[in-house]
Formats: sequence, C-alpha cells, structure tokens
Amino acid sequence: MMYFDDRLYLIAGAALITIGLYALLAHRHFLRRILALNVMGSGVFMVLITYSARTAGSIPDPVPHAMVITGIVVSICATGLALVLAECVQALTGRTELSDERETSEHTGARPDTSDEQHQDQSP
Amino acid sequence: MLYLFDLVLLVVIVLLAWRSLNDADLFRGTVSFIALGLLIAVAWVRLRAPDVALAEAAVGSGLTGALILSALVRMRRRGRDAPRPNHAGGAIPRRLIGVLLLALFLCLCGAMLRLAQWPEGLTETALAELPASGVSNPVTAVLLNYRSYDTLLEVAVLLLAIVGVWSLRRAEWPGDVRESYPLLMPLLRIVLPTLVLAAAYVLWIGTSKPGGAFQGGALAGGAFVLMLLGGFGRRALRHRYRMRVALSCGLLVFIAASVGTMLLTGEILRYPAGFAGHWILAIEAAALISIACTLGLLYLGGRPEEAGDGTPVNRSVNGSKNGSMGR
Amino acid sequence: MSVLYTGAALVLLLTVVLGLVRVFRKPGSADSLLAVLLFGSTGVALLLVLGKGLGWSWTLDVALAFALLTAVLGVAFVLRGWPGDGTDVEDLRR
Amino acid sequence: MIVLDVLTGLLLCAAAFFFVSGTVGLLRLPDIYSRLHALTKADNVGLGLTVVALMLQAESWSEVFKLVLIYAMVLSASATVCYLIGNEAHRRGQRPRRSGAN
Amino acid sequence: MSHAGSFASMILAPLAAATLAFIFPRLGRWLAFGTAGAVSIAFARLTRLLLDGGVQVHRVGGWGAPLGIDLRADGLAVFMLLITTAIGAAVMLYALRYFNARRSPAEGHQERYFWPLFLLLWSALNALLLSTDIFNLYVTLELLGFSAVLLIALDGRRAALTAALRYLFVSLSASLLYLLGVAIVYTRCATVDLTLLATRAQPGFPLTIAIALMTGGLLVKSALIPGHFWLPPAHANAPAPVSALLSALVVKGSFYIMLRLWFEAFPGLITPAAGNLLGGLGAAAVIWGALNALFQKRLKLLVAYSTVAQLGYLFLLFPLAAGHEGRFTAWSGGLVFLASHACAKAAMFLSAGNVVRARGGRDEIAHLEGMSSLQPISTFAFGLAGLSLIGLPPSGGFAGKWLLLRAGLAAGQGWWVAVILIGSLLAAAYVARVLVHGFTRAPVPGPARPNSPLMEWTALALAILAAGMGFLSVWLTDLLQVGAPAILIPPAGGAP
Repeated sequence: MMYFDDRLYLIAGAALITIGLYALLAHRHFLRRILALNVMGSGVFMVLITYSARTAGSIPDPVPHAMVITGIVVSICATGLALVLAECVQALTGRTELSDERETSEHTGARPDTSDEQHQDQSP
Repeated sequence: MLYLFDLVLLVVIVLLAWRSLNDADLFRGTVSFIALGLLIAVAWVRLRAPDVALAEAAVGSGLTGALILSALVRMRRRGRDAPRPNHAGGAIPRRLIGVLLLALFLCLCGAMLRLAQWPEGLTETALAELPASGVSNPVTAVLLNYRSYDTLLEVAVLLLAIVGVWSLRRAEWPGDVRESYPLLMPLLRIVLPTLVLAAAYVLWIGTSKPGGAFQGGALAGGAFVLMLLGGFGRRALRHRYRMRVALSCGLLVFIAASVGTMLLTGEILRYPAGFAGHWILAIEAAALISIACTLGLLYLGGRPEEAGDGTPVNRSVNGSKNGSMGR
Repeated sequence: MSVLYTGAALVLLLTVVLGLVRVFRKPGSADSLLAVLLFGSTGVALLLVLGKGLGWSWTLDVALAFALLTAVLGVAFVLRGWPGDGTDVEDLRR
Repeated sequence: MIVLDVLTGLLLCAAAFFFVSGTVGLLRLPDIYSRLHALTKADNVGLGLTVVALMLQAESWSEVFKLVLIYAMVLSASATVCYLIGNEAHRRGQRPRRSGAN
Repeated sequence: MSHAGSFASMILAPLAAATLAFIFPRLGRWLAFGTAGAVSIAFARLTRLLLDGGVQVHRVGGWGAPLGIDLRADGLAVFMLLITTAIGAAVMLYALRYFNARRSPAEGHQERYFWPLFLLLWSALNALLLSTDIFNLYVTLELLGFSAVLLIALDGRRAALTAALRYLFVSLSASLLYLLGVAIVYTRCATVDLTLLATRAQPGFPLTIAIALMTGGLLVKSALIPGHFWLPPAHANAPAPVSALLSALVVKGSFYIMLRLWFEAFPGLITPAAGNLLGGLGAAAVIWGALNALFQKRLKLLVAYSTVAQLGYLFLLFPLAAGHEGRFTAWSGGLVFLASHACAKAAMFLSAGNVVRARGGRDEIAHLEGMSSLQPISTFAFGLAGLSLIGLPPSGGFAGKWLLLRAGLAAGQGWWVAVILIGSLLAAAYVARVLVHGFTRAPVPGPARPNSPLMEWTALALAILAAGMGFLSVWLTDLLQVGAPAILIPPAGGAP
C-alpha cells in the first residue's frame, strides 16, 4: 500500500536545504533571510520524515515525527522572534538589511548615553 | 500514478521554494511561501506523518504566513530603505556561493541516498513499550513520555519567545475593523467556536489518534489571532497577571509534573504506573493554553500595555492606531 | 478505485499550480490575495481526495485544520496584508 | 456498492471539471472582481461535489460529519474573504472592467 | 532519589525561577538569588556523588537510551558545571547592582526582562552540559541561542540590536545544519544517544557528512574563524553582565558539544587530518583575533576580539588530544585553559563594564585616562585577568598553556608551541595597551558616576579565581579523569 520513491523526497529535501542556504547567503533583506531559514528547516524536516516513512516497521517511525514537531515549534518561535527583532532594527536604522560589521562598530563609537539613541519604546 | 503525483508535487515544492526566496517582490515571495506550506503539508500526508501534517497545516503555512505577512506590511509602512552604502568587495561573489552550494547539494544527496541500506529506527521498540506509555498514539507517546524531557525544554522555548518579544517592544494594536467590515462578525461567530472546539478535539484525540497539544494549541492560537484581528481581547490582555499566568502555565505544570513524578517514582517524568495517561493529559491541557496564547501574542508582535504600566491605553508606539487599514 | 482518487488529486494539484501562475504574473497585484482563496478550496479538496486515495481517515482532521487556518489567514491577509503597489520591488541582481 | 462507486467517480469528475474551469477563469478573466467569482463560485461547487463524493464512500458517521463541517468552514470563510477582498479592492479604487472596454 | 534531585534542581530550578520571574517581575532578583543557592547546593551534591560513586546517569522518564533521554554527570560535565555555577553566581551578584530601575525607566525595563532571560540561559546551559542526547542538545542549543540573542538586544541601542539579529540568523542556520547531521546520524545508527553512538557508529560516507555538518554548525556557534564575524559586535555591544556570560559560557556550550561528539560519540571516525584542520583554524584565530584586538579603538571590542583569539587555543586540543602521546595532558590542558579563560574573560567584561558605566557609556581606549585612580579595583581586576590571558604563572592560563605545550612536545607537534607563544606575546601587547592608557594620570573627562562596590568586587573575585587557578589545576585534572573518554587514555604500553 505504502508505495513511494524515497529518493525523490530526499533529493527534494536536499534541494530545499541548499536553496535556503543560498538565499541566506545571497540576500540581505531580513524577511528573505527569515523565509530562507524556514525553507531550510522544511528541507531538514523532509529528510527526517522521509527516513521515518521508510523504516522497516509496520508504521512510520514515530521518533523522527516527534522531533519534527519539536522542530516546527522551535522554528515558529524563531520566526516570531526574528521578525520582531528585525522590525526593531528597521525602526532604529531605517534599513531592512544588516549593515556591515565594520560600519556597525564605528557608528556607535561615540555611544552617547542620551536616550535618543535608546530604542524608542523602552522608555515608557 | 502516485509516482507522477510525487514527482509533480516535489518539483512544484522546489520551484516554489526558489520562487519564494528569489522573487523581486517580497509580497509575492511571502505568498509563495504560504503556498509552499500547503504543499509541504500535502507531502507530509503522502509520507504518512499525520501528526506532522496537522502541525504543518496549522502552524507551517497558516500562522507562519500570517506572522511574516503582517511583519512585511509593517516594515513597508515604515518606509523604504536609505540608499545602501557602497559594499564593494565586501560580499562573497554569488557565483562562488553557487558553486560551493552545488557541491554541498551533491554531497548531501550522496550521503542521504546511500543510507537506503539501513532501514532501522525505533519503531518496534516504541510500539513494544506503547501499552506502558499511557497513550496509544505513538507520536504522543514519544513527545510526552519517552522523550518528554525534549518537550519540556520546547515549552520553555515557547515561553522564551514570548519573554523575548515582550522585552523588545510594545505591541502595535490593529484598529477596530468591526464597523468597516460588517460581514466579519458573522465569520468570527462561525469560525471562532469551531476553532476552539477543533482544538479541544485534537487535544483529546491526540492520546489515541493523530493530534495532541501542539496541533490543538496551534488551532487555538489561530482562534486567538482571529480574535485580535477582529479587535477583541485588548481589554483582557491589560490584566496584570492573567495573561502572564496563561502564557507560563504550560511550563509551570510541566515542571511541577517533573518534580512530582521524581518524588513519587524517583525518576524525573517517570509517571506512576497506571496513571501515565492522566499525567500526560494534564500536562497537555496546560501546554495547549500556553501554546495558544504564545502563538497569538507572537502575532501581536509586542507586549500589550498593562494596567499600571503608566501608559494610556489608546496611545500606541508608532502612532498608528488604526494602522491595519493603511492609508 | 484508488487510481481515481489519485488521478483527481493530481488534477487538483495541477489546478493549484496553474492558479499560482496567475498569481505570479505581475508584481504587487491584488491577485496575490486570490491565492488564499485558491488554497482554501482547492487545497482542502486535494487533501481530502488524496487521503481517501491512500485510505487514511486522519486526513480529514488535517483538512479541517487546514480549512480553519486558511480562514484565519484569509482574514489576516485582507485586513493586515494588502499588497504594495509594486513600487518597492527590490532589485535582486546586484 | 458498484453504483455508489460509479456515482463517486462521476461526482469526482464533475468536481474536477469545476475546479479546472475555476482555474481557467482565474487565468482568463479580465479583472479582480470577475476572477473572484471564478474562484469562489466554481471552486466551491467543485469542493461541494468532492465532499458529496467522499460522503458516499464514508466509513462512519463521524467522517460524514467532519466532511460537512469542513465544507461549511470553507464556504463561510471563502464567502467572507471574497467580500473582504472585493470591498477592499473597491475602496482602493480598482475599477471593475466594463464589457467591451478592453 | 540519590542524584535525581541534583539533576532536577540543576535544570528545573532556574527554569521554574525564570517562569516565576516572568509572572512576578519584582521578585526577579530574589528568584535569581534563590536559584544561585539551589544550583550551588545541587552542584556540591553532584560533585560529592561523582567523587564517591563515579559517573552519575539519570534516565529521564525511566526509559533509558535509545528510547528515552539520559542525563549524565561525568568529570567533564561537572567541571563545566563548576565554571557555570561560579560565573553564573558572580554575574547574578553583579547584575543585582548593574540594572537599577531608579536610574532610568529604560534600566527598569532591562532589569525586568534580564532576570527571566538570564535564568532561562542558565537553565539551558545546565541542561546542555548534562544531556547525552544529540537531539536534546539541539533543543538546548536553541534555548541557549535565543536567550543569548535576547540578552544582547536588552541593551536597546542600534548596534546591539543589529548584532543580536545577525547572531540570531547565524545561530539559527548553524542549528539547522546541526539538526540535519542529527537526522543522518539517527537514520544510520537508530539512536541519538552519545554513549550508544560510540558503539554503533561505523565509518562511512553518510556519517562523515553528518559529522561535518554538525561540526560546521557548532564551529560557527563557537566562533572559530571563519565563522567568528558575528562575535565581536555581539559581545561588545551587549550589557556588561551579558557580555560576561556570552564570552565566558555561551560560546563554550557549543565547544563542549564538539568535544562530546569528537571524543565520545565518534572517536573512531575522526581522522588526524580533520583534527589538524581544526587546530590550524584555531591557530589562525589566535593570531588573527589578537592582531585585531591590538588595533581596536573601543575597550569592549578589544575584549571581544580577545575572545576570538582565546577561543582559538581551545581548538588546539583537537589535534593534540588525538596525537600519539599525551592525549589526556592535552585534554586537561585545553579544559583548564577554558576554565581560566571563562573566569578571566568574565572578569574583564565586568570590570570593563564598571569603567564604561562610570564614564557614561564611553569606552574609547584612548580616553581611559584616570581609570586606575577612579576605579582602582576594576583596573586591578582587569590587569589580573590580563595576566591569565597572557598566561603568566600561577594563572589558569599558564597551567592550561603549559599542559598544551607539554602535550604538543610529547606528540611531536612542535609547531603548535610556536602558535601558543606568539599568541601570548600578542595578548601581552593588547592587555598592556589598555593598562598603559588606564594608568595615565589626566583630568577626568566628564562627570564620573560611582559604581556599587559589589560590582567592583565581583569582577575582582573572578579575576583572582582566574589568576590563581594554576593552584587548582591538579584537582581539576583529577576531576576530569572521572569518566574521561576512553580514547584519551591509551592502554599501557604505548600508542594504540
């Protein structure tokens, strides 16, 4: 009954991981990177689930399924956090990309203690 | 026929993934991503992973999509980027990335395809211990009995996410849209109770069939999001402790269960014989409440004002009180 | 019998793909919103038929969860996520 | 049973026809309002036929109940979302295209 | 019940305290105080159990591997827990005074969220150190990474938030690579338990790729060149107690997992070439990080680059502990070095925090004049910690480097010796650069704010611990011997 070609799924999983990594390295926009991480995650989950579906037992191996559910929860938490953090960075820098490291460290060379640099909604 | 179906499905999945990450228009990229979520849920169905498919259908495409979408719109409203300073020479050339990743892809394929000779796994062990685990759905048994400690830490991750979001900024409240969209209320009246019922059903059935706390929590989280979209819940969120207790009750109950089982049986999270099912259901029920609230508040994307926190309720940070409507 | 279901699932999958082609024809168009409607109906039908073809009754629960969450997503889309006007499309070539 | 199977097959074919025609409409119709029609009307008929076809094959009453519930949810959601999209498009000044105007 | 309570209070006490600190923000400091007490008592009991009864294993849920998850306290875990407990408690004391709601509402906000995040981080660290399950380690890594990112973002300034976001991206992608490795390992060996993997792992292409993926992810997380780029901005822009935690403990977490993987789970699969590659990267990090530290304009960035350099030394452990001779010497040397670096770096960040805070947030090295007279205790702490970084006796840095040198000579890999010596000279140069400015007498620019004595003395205590750790090194080495991986102690009669 349970017929499927696991090679197709494994290759698709590897492709998702690679595409995600590519976008992570090649694009700078925050949202693109967050999407890329999610796509990468789906690729990893696909690999895990394909293996579990292929095991010799009468039903698919439940352990990878549980791992993937854990992974899905972790990844939505990560997405939520990253989105909020990205919005905060955009609110402060006016940009939707990470600026270069060198620039970041020089920008704040002065580090004024006045509150105008302070993140806007930390002071009620 | 199934082979053809798989082939089409996976080709479309890969193309959509590429499209969603490399589309010049981020909005369309996000829409592709949501479509990708749907197709991946179909792939999980195909691979006979019901619990994962449920979680993906609820979380993967639905809630993640809604989260990313609303963040995208908020980021757009804040305006366009300042012109980019010259990055000449800083970034790695794309072609190099491409070549390296192609090598990685081939290595991954090689490694993974070669694993075909070892179809082992823990299926038989997990099934053999199932009668003692207190539940009859093997995935729930893994999540809440065999590897319950993972789940404990995962519930901690959920709490951490919400603590983090609250530490970062204050919520921007969607405006009240009930008056401008009269048809919205009837929909809420139909869908909200169904979502809550479905969540309870999925939680309950999770002990014997596909389902469980996360899937139920995701459905209830969807209900929370819908409520927020309809403009409800703002008053309830102002209460000083209610929301925070709801957010952390899952973790608190889980920790209490860990300590309790340790005192009773000498081992952390080893349920007393014969009562495992009850312990699991209690933990799951508390976790469901926390998961639902966490997902809803992640969508809100900030801490709600609290009574006594010194801020008038009707002032939001960015001055966009009815921001949801745009211009 | 199961061939019939699988065939129907394949047809539905193809219609989703064709529908997506429309959605992606031009940037910044409100057509993106139609995608949610498309997933809602066709996607649910796809899950139902596929599940029947494979002989698993739990796909009904998946389809139900999916239908409910597309309702949430649809409302979120229209209220919070109307697409831009296409002016802020990024140049990715660089 | 044969009769039921044949009926299911016919219903599924009809459903596929409606889904395909909905998609053709989505591809060919000129403006967002008419495309909304194509999607909501044709696809929901298609889904209805699918649901009926599967109800004929259902193994228990709970399956039938779930199928009805799913259909009800999709119908109410798509009706509302369709209205929301149309309303919002109108507010943003998208004009319906008159016949012959293109 | 003997050890279960200790395991439970190590992991669950900070977790419960974090939850309560989130619900009742005003109790945050008291909860942290109580947690430090509970964790210290649990640590003491665990050490006693370990020294009396050998390695302690707790099977969570009563299932045992491969179906369940095992917690294990061996010499290495207890060694790391010792560092974590000491530094965690010190940072807790420091933070009691560092965040002061009366100074500004922004600090009130920081204090309110610092405690739950700090406690979650602590619990994640303890969970990471005690776990023997590579999937469970993935979850703890995520918990650790998220809490670290959020603690950096607490600073609220632009540079900190940017660094935090970059760290989050890096950390998430590295975790996913690690998870992919776990997936392959599980498929190949049908277990994710470290101990069982040691018996089941067979050489082959899939496992090689899996180990490469896991190692790659962990290397980026522990900031080895070329994956170090995220570290300096993140550690330099975080609030001072957070910087101390990150540099002292968080980066060591992923390094610890690497040790477990390489020497415990897959000792048979690691080739000398791979070890040499890691050693080479470590050597590059030593030189590159120290050179960068030498030319920084800001104090905290200098300290952060110094972390990049010092982390490089740790990776010399990989080729040396897989050499022909002196494996255990190299192992204990690397770990004693790790402990002393943790204390020294925490002391440095805390004292730098004192100095910077007293100057209203300015931390250019060129403007440190008068530091020695205004903050004598902090300056002294900085100097003492510097001694340990340079590796002068009797500091822990000296003991660690000495053991590494001995192992290098024993294994006939003398070139690592040169790296260690050059790195020490460069460290002397950048520490001296700060102190030269600090001891210059000059009119103090701007109004100076006095710091709480608690903050000054905490930094000094850690610095003294680092500088005197050489005296403890024999005891530490004995501790490490309990349940040390078999590969480190070759059977009598020579190399295997």
